[in-house]
Parts: sequence; C-alpha cells; structure tokens
Amino acid sequence: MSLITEWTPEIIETEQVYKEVGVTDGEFAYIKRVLGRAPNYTELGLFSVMWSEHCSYKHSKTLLKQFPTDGKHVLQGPGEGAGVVDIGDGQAVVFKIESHNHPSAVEPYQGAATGVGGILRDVFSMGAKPIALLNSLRFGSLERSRVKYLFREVVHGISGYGNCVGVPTVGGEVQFDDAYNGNPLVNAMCVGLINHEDVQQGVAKGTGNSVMYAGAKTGRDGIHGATFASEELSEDSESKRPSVQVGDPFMEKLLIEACLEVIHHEALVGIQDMGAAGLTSSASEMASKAGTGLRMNLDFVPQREMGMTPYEMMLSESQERMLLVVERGREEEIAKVFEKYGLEAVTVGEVTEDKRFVLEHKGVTVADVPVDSLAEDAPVYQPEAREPGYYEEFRKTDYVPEVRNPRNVLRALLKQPTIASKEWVYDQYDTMVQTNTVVKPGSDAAVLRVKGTDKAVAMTTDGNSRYIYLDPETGGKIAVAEAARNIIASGGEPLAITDGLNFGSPENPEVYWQMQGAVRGMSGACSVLGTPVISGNVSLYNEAAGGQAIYPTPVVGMVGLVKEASHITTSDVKNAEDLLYVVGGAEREFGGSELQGMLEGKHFGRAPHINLETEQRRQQQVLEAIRKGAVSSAHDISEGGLAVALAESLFAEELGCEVEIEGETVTELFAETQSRFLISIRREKQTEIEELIPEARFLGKAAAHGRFHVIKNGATIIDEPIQTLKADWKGAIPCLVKSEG
Amino acid sequence: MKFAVIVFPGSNCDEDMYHAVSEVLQEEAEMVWFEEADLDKYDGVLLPGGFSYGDYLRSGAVASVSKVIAQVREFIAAGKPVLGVCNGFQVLLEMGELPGAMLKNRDLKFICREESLTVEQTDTMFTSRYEEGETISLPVAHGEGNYYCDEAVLEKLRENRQIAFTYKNNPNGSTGNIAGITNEAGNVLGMMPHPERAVEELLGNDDGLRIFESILTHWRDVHVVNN
Amino acid sequence: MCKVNIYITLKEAVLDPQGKVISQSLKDLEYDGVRDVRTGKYLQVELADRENAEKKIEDMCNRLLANPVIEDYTYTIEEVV
Amino acid sequence: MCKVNIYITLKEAVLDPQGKVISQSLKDLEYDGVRDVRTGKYLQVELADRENAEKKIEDMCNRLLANPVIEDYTYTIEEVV
Ligand SMILES: Nc1ncnc2c1ncn2[C@@H]1O[C@H](COP(=O)(O)OP(=O)(O)O)[C@@H](O)[C@H]1O
Ligand SMILES: [Mg+2]
Repeated sequence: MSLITEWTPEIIETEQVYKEVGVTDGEFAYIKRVLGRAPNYTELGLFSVMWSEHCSYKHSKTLLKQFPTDGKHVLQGPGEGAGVVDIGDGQAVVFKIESHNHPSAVEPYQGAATGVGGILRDVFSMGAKPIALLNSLRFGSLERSRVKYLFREVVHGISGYGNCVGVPTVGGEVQFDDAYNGNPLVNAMCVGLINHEDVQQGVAKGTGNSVMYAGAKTGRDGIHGATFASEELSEDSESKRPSVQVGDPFMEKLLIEACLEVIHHEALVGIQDMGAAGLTSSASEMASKAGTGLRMNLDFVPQREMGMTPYEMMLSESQERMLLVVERGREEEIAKVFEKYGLEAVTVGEVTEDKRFVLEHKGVTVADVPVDSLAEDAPVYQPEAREPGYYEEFRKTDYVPEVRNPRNVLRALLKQPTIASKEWVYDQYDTMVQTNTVVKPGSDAAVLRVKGTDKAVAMTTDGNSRYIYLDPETGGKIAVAEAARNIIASGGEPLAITDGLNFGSPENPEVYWQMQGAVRGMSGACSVLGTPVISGNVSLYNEAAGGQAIYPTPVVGMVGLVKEASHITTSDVKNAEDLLYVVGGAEREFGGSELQGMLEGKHFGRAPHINLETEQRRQQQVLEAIRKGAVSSAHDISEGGLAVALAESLFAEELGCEVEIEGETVTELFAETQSRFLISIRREKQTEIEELIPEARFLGKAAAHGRFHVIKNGATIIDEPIQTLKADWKGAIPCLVKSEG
Repeated sequence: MKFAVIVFPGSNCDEDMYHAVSEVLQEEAEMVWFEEADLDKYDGVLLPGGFSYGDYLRSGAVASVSKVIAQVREFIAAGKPVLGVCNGFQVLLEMGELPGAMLKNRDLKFICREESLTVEQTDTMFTSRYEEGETISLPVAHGEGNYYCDEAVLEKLRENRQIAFTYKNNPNGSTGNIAGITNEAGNVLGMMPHPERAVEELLGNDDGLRIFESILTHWRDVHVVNN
Repeated sequence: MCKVNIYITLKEAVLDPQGKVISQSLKDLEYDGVRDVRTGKYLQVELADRENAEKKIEDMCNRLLANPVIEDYTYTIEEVV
Repeated sequence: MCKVNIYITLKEAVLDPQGKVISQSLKDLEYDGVRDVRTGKYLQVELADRENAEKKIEDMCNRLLANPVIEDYTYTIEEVV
C-alpha cells in the first residue's frame, strides 16, 4: 500500500499538485513541452527531485561558473562524485565536502551520521580509499538546551559513523553564534587516496550493458515530507510516515571494501553512489554523462518494505547503496565480489541507446522521459541581487572595543566556545585508525603521512561567517586565505579546495547578493593562492522557522601537500627559550571579531581587510622557512588575535612566555588582522629567520616559568599562570554542554 | 614467525595490525578473512580492533560465535600466542577465553586519546621487553572499554598475576583500572589500548612495539633455539 | 512506590541495522525459522509515587527517554508496596 | 508463527552508567520521585514456529543474545495465527 496518493496526470495539472513537490508553474509547462503531455505522478517525482536546488543547482549554477577549476595538479574538477588532485608518484587525493544541515536539524544523530556516510560514498565511488574525515559545524548559543542537544547528538553521530567505518576524523571546526539557533550547519568532508589509473567515473556506457544495484535495500527513508498529501493521512499512517534515514556504518564499511575490490574488476564500466535523490539521480546522471539511455525494471530493486511504489523507490534516500554499470554477461562475477562481504548486488536494468529514461514496474511502463531533461536541462535562474542596507552602514562604522583589563579579556576570550578547546569534540572521534595521522586535531591542520613515501597531506576546514556577513567578498577571500594559512603553518603547500556554500534562500535578493560577493571573494583568493575549486556543495534555504536566515556561511575544505615528512610542523611551541616571532603587523580591526561578539553581543562594522598579494607573499616565506628547517612551530593568527594564538601555542607543553608588545595594547593583543602567523624558532635560527621572513617581528621567548607574561614599555600587561589559562580554555565547552539549561 | 591477522566483517584495525607486524616488526603476516582461515599455518594470531559486525548487540558478541572461532579456541588450547586488541579483546571476553565482560565507558562517550599505563607484569610472552612497573603511553579508542569482573574474579586475576596493564588515570571506569589481562595459561593477552598504533616515531609514539617484540622473542626462544 | 517498565522500539519503517545483523547471526548459528529481529530498549524506572505515574512517564518519554522522530514507546506500571 | 519478546537486563551487581545518567537527567528536568533507572535491551524475535520456542530462545540467549557474566534475561512468547 502506498502511503502517498498518486494523482493522475489530469489532476496533477488541474489541481496544481506539482506545486506540492516544489515544481513551479513555469517548470511544469516546460516538463509538458519536453514530454508532449502532462507527466504522471512518478515522472513528476523524477523531475521534482532532479530539478531541486540540491541536484540541479538552479539558483547557484551561474555563480559556481566563476570558480577557477583548473590547475596543474587537477586531474578531475567538479562534476564527478569528488575532485581529484595529483600528489606525485602516480598518486592523487580525492576530496569533497557535503552538507547535511536539514536532516541534522530534525534528527541530529542520524542526520550527522548519514552526512558522513554520504560523503564517504562520494569518495570511494571514485575508486579512492577514504583516509580521512573532517567536518565543519555551526550551532547556536550553547546556553540553549536545544542547541546543547543538537551539538551533543551531531558530534555523537559523526563519531558513531566515522569510528565504525574505520576512517579517522582528523579535523574540522565548530563555531557558535546566535545566527544558527534555529538552523545548525553540519558539513562533512572526506579525503581519499588513489592511484591515477584507478580513478572511476560514473558513466553508463555501452548499449546493452547491465545496470546493477548494490548494498542496502530500499525503504521509504527520507522521501520528501512535502510530497505528502496530508489530508489523506490517518492516525495509522502518521506513525508509518516515510521516515528519517538511518545510517548503517557497518554496511558502509563492507560496501567500501567491496567497491574498492570491484573497481579492479575489468567487467566494471561505471560506478556511482546513490546520494540525494537516490536511484533517480545516480541512474539518470550516469546515462546522461555517457550520452546513453537507461531502462530499469523496478521489480528487481531490493526492497525493505512491502508495497513500495515506483515513486517511492525512485525518491527513496535509503543509505549505503551504489549503482554500477557492468559488461553484459558478467553480472555474476560482480555479484560474487559483493557476496563475499554479505552484500546483495542485483541487475535492475540495462543501458540503452535512445537517451531515454524508462522505468517499468509490474509489467507496466511507469515512466518514460528524455534522460537529459532530468540531468542536464533543469532550469537555471538568475536571481535578483540587492545590497542589504546594513552593508554600507557597517562600512562606515568604526568600532573600537573598550578594554580595561587585558588579562580578564584574555581569560574570557579563551572561554568563548568558538575559541575554546574542541577536545570535548575530537576526543570522541577515532583520529588515529589507519595509522597515518601524524598531526591530530588541535593544531592548525591535520597531517597524514602517505605510507610507502616520504610525503604527507595536510587538510583543514575553515570559514569565518562573521566576516562574510559583514562583507561577503572580503569574508570569502579570508575563508580561503585562512584555510591556506592553516595548511602552510603545517608545512604543506595548498593544492586545491572543496567548498560548502551554506546560505539562506536565494530568492531573497539580499541573500543572493551575499552569495555573489562570497563566491567572488573566494574565486579571487583561489586564483591568487593557486588553489582551484575541485568539488563542492550548495545548501540553500537555511532559515529558522521565523524566516531568519543564517549568517552566509561558505566553508572551505583545503588539502595541501607536505613534500617531506620532516617539514611537518605543528602549532605547539616546543621548548623554553625558543624565540617567538609574529609575521605581519596588527591593525585596529575589530569588526566581526570574537572580542566584539563577547563585548557587544553582536557583530557589526567592517570586516578585517585582506590583501591577497601580501597573504601570498607571507605564506610563501613561511613555507620556505619551514622547508629550510628554520621554524619550530607555526600558528595562524585568527579568532581572538595574537594573545589567543600565543596562549594556544603554549598550552601543549605548558610553557610560559616573556613577550613585549609595542603600539596600541588592545590592537596588538586582540585584533583579528589577517595574513599573520605566530612562529617559534630555536635561538640559533635567529639570523636565518630574519632573512627568510623580513616581516617577522621579534616578540620575546618561551619560558620555563609557566607564566604568560606580556609587558609594554616596561610595565606588565598580563601575568597569568599558563595553567589557569589552559583550564579556562579546556573547561569551557564541557562545562557548557553539561549544565542543564 | 608467521602471524595471522583475523579479519571479521567490520574489523578496521586489521591493516594497522598487519602494517605493524609486517612493515615495522618485519615479520611475516597475513590478513585472513574469517571464513577462509586455516590457522594451522600460523605461529601467532592477532585479533584486531574495530567494529566487528558493527558492534551490534554487544561489542565482539557476534564475532565470538562466528566461523573462525572454533579454530581460535584450538589455537589457544595448543598454547600458541593470541593477542586481542580492543575489539579483539572484546571478542576474547565474549568467547569466555578471558574472564569478565565489557561495559559502556563510564561517561558513555567514545574516547580516543593517549593514556598512561603501568606495566604490571613482565613475566609473560607479551610483555617481557618492558620493565615491571614501567609507565608507558598507548592510545585508546573505544566506546565500550569499561572492563567488568566481580570481586572473586579480580582476586583471582591478581593472585595469578594475570593483569598485564593498568591505567594510571582510569579513563572508562574499568574494574581495578584494568587495561589488559592474560589468560591463566599466559598465551592469550587481551587489551583495550592499541599497541599497533604506537610503533613508529613519526606518529609520535613507539611504546607499543615492545609487545610485538616480546611475542617474537618468546617464539624465537622456543623455536629457533630448539631447531 | 512503583516500578515502570518502558519498552522503546524503532518505528516500523525505520531501518534497524542491529536487528538485521542479529537475525543473520542467528541464521548462521542454524536456528531455523528466525524470521525477523527488531531491537529496542528496555528501561526500568522506579518512582516514589504511584500517583500520576502515567502522565509523568509519558512526559518523560516524549521529552527524554524516547526519540519521537524515530521511536515509539509503550509501558507498564507495577505498584509495589 | 510466534513473536518472542526478550528483555535483557544488567545483573544487579553490575553498575549501569547509562541508567545513572538518565536518572540524573530526569532529576535535572525536575521529575521528582525518580528513584532509580536501569537500562536494558528489548528484542522482538519472530519465529516461524511455536514448537520448541522456549528451548530455542533460551539457547539463543545463552549463546548469543545475552552475556551471562553481566546480564540476565526473561522472555514472553505470543502465538500469532
Ligand atoms: N568539529 C571538529 N572535528 C574535529 N576537529 C576539530 C573540530 N573542530 C575543531 N577541531 C580541531 O581543533 C583545532 C582548532 O580548531 P580551530 O579553532 O578552528 O583552529 P584554527 O582557527 O587554527 O582553524 C583544529 O585542529 C581543528 O581541526
Ligand atoms: Mg579556523
């Protein structure tokens, strides 16, 4: 029994049923033109999901075209499951980021868990072994009990899934801000490792070849709630509603093994995961990319529930499923590989020549549409953009914080959840499985060695949405630059990025204006820093119930190459008496800063400015110094400014410092001026470092006495035991999470 | 010496174990799929960590009734060395080859971090290369590592000197701070911390290597000398 | 005083990966005739007071003990004297 | 066909950290009179056959479903026609 009323074509048209599944009048007219008739309910379903923002990027396509996507390292740019970048020795990294914001808002554990599962499939469907997971999270204020619950469960879900599949979660970021009270963001990134010759494509080539379905059975999971004719729901069907997707990491682990084995099988023609819009998107995209058609008999689709209709099967988002195209006659050989892992792989259809997407069910053709109309011809919109009123006003606002006691401010800043230690989070992640993790969470970027070579890969996610809110273009530049700085500080050369664009509704002109600015800024920074965009994800309509959009939140996932293991650098100052340097001077920039948020309870004013040439020059100098062995530790200066960066660098060894600052105290200590690094060196490297990095300014030295001591003009400004500061920093999140509120 | 690393569906530290033995210890090792095992060919069995069968029901429970288990029991009965790490330890407990059981961590959270351990017992084929009472550091990574046994069993473990490692700062609530125990015969070691993750300087810690070296030393003492 | 037994199960349409593995394992152990296994939680809650216990328990289940998005619950109350 | 409900609980001597946490959370939510919470598992097993069900189920519990070191179990059988 279907739980959904499947209207006839006539009723779909006359009663405008298509609107309930998000298809507009104009789009419906277009569908009718393509088909030469009104679609039946199943066909309407196909169009509705393939033309959804998530699959078609209809509101963001024109923006995404601006991203630079080529580069000397790029083997595969956007368009496949994930991008591929050369790292030498015939090897490559494969990576992508993906959002699971809406599912996580409804059921945080499963939403986050299935987000991890989905991004893993994007990567291993390319033929790559997943070697690392990262995430980028945004939550509202941790004072709220709903937010605490979301935070706890999201982290739990990520750890539950990632730990079980045996891929280490090595990094990420979490920021907290009222802007996310009603709408948390959960973006997951996966990095895989592959040999060039193993790169797969999701193509349905070769007329007559078989289409195979592998993995979990299909249930009514995650079929869009909006497609419900709610007046037809009885109490009984309410409890059987198409439900939240539940992840099965155990099955995923088996699927990884089986797929990585199957890619070496010569009978395999193409492979793709079933992600959003499940069977519909994987099948139609594979055919469309190959210029073929596809015919499937849905009777053969493994089903978990009774009486599923074609509509339900095609729209189901059940997890842990893959679609394969296999040479005709060799299906058994492929099925055998899956069988070893206890997985089902069955033939559900064949590749055809006619470029049509045809579905059969119980002897009846239930859908017959041109395949390109689904996968290629989705409408593209050019939304209206309008500069929001706040922007000019903020640009004119000169915000200067009032600080009386720098010591108290430092302690309070270290307790801000966005700055405080994320140990509570990453202690729950298996960061070490696969035994490649050289630099674990807690430094600027994670670093993983590549077994059998002397090289390593560095990876990070970054994106400060406060700056982007104040000034999307500048903030967009900063997001990319900060990610690159984190890679550089770890001893890596930035290679490429994946982007996760999280915004409100693109139909709101002010939101679209934010999108435009952010993408322009990111593109600019990518060009200057030489990090093309190789994959990404767009998540729009992130709005709380009242229509309050989130901060515009593009996040950047970046991977870099560490040429030699000896270049690997962490942010921890290693020895007492090591010399401390700051690269780049501070300016009076507090718009969007942590200090501003803490003192004023909101963000306004100008975002810190950024000059990409300066950024690039300093990055190159710092990397060069690291490669020459002149640098003992390096840390990028970000939220909370120099004082926070310095304290963080001293925590691991619980060292103190003797530092002298010049200039305006609050600016020197807390400004969030961009393009700056804090580095420490051995005493004997002093001349060398001053030559290699002319802009490096001597700050002072690390000290065994364990006190954080800052002076100016001979007078003490801060003198605090490092252990006190560390306790503030480490204790903040556990304390907030525990307390009931 | 030739090791078998048993691979269950869902094992995920199998390759790490294999890497530690074959690349770092430089001994022969094979990954053996649980259904295809012929343990007669091996001198030592390693039960790796991970989430066999998703850790569904109870960690290690489903693996403990799986196909290879009868052979593992024979291997143990023959007095040959068996090391179970993390999930491998849980499997040995579920098999009843080691006493006690695992509960969820006291704080109900998965924990992954370095822990300080005390080597309690060096008179075993797994720990001979350590100093008695020595403090070492090994990573833990588990959600159900809270070792439980009753007073009587604890007493017996102490009497027989079966406690190999204890935690300095009990991270999970384990009875008697137990991190690893041997069987009475001394040829089975189960431990929650991961020695195979601590065998290389590059990754910051090689305190775990001596477990594998101890096994090898013992085997050489018995076999190579006699030959 | 009263003892409340609460049974929390996954909604029918929600995937139960754990149940699937247990069911397969029982089949591998050659228990024939095992058709299906579903897993759930069993909570025993001791309340000081029988009065209003139903209302309290339902409230607790909705707010904390069960996850209404994916779970259903039932309960029984035993009075203890 | 028959439906078997299996209830698996921790032995009394075994500490139940999860029960503790739930009990504390209930107190934090100001449910007064919560004395104790113990957590357990609830399995629903569908058997093709009523015959010998008791023996089968006990056997399954002893071999796999419950761990006798830490757990006890009880069960009920409902015949379905
Ligand atoms: N959600 C998370 N998952 C894993 N690691 C995290 C997460 N959030 C933060 N971390 C880790 O904590 C450290 C500090 O994060 P962050 O404050 O964002 O540093 P930075 O400002 O240098 O990017 C980094 O090593 C980061 O990888
Ligand atoms: Mg950051």
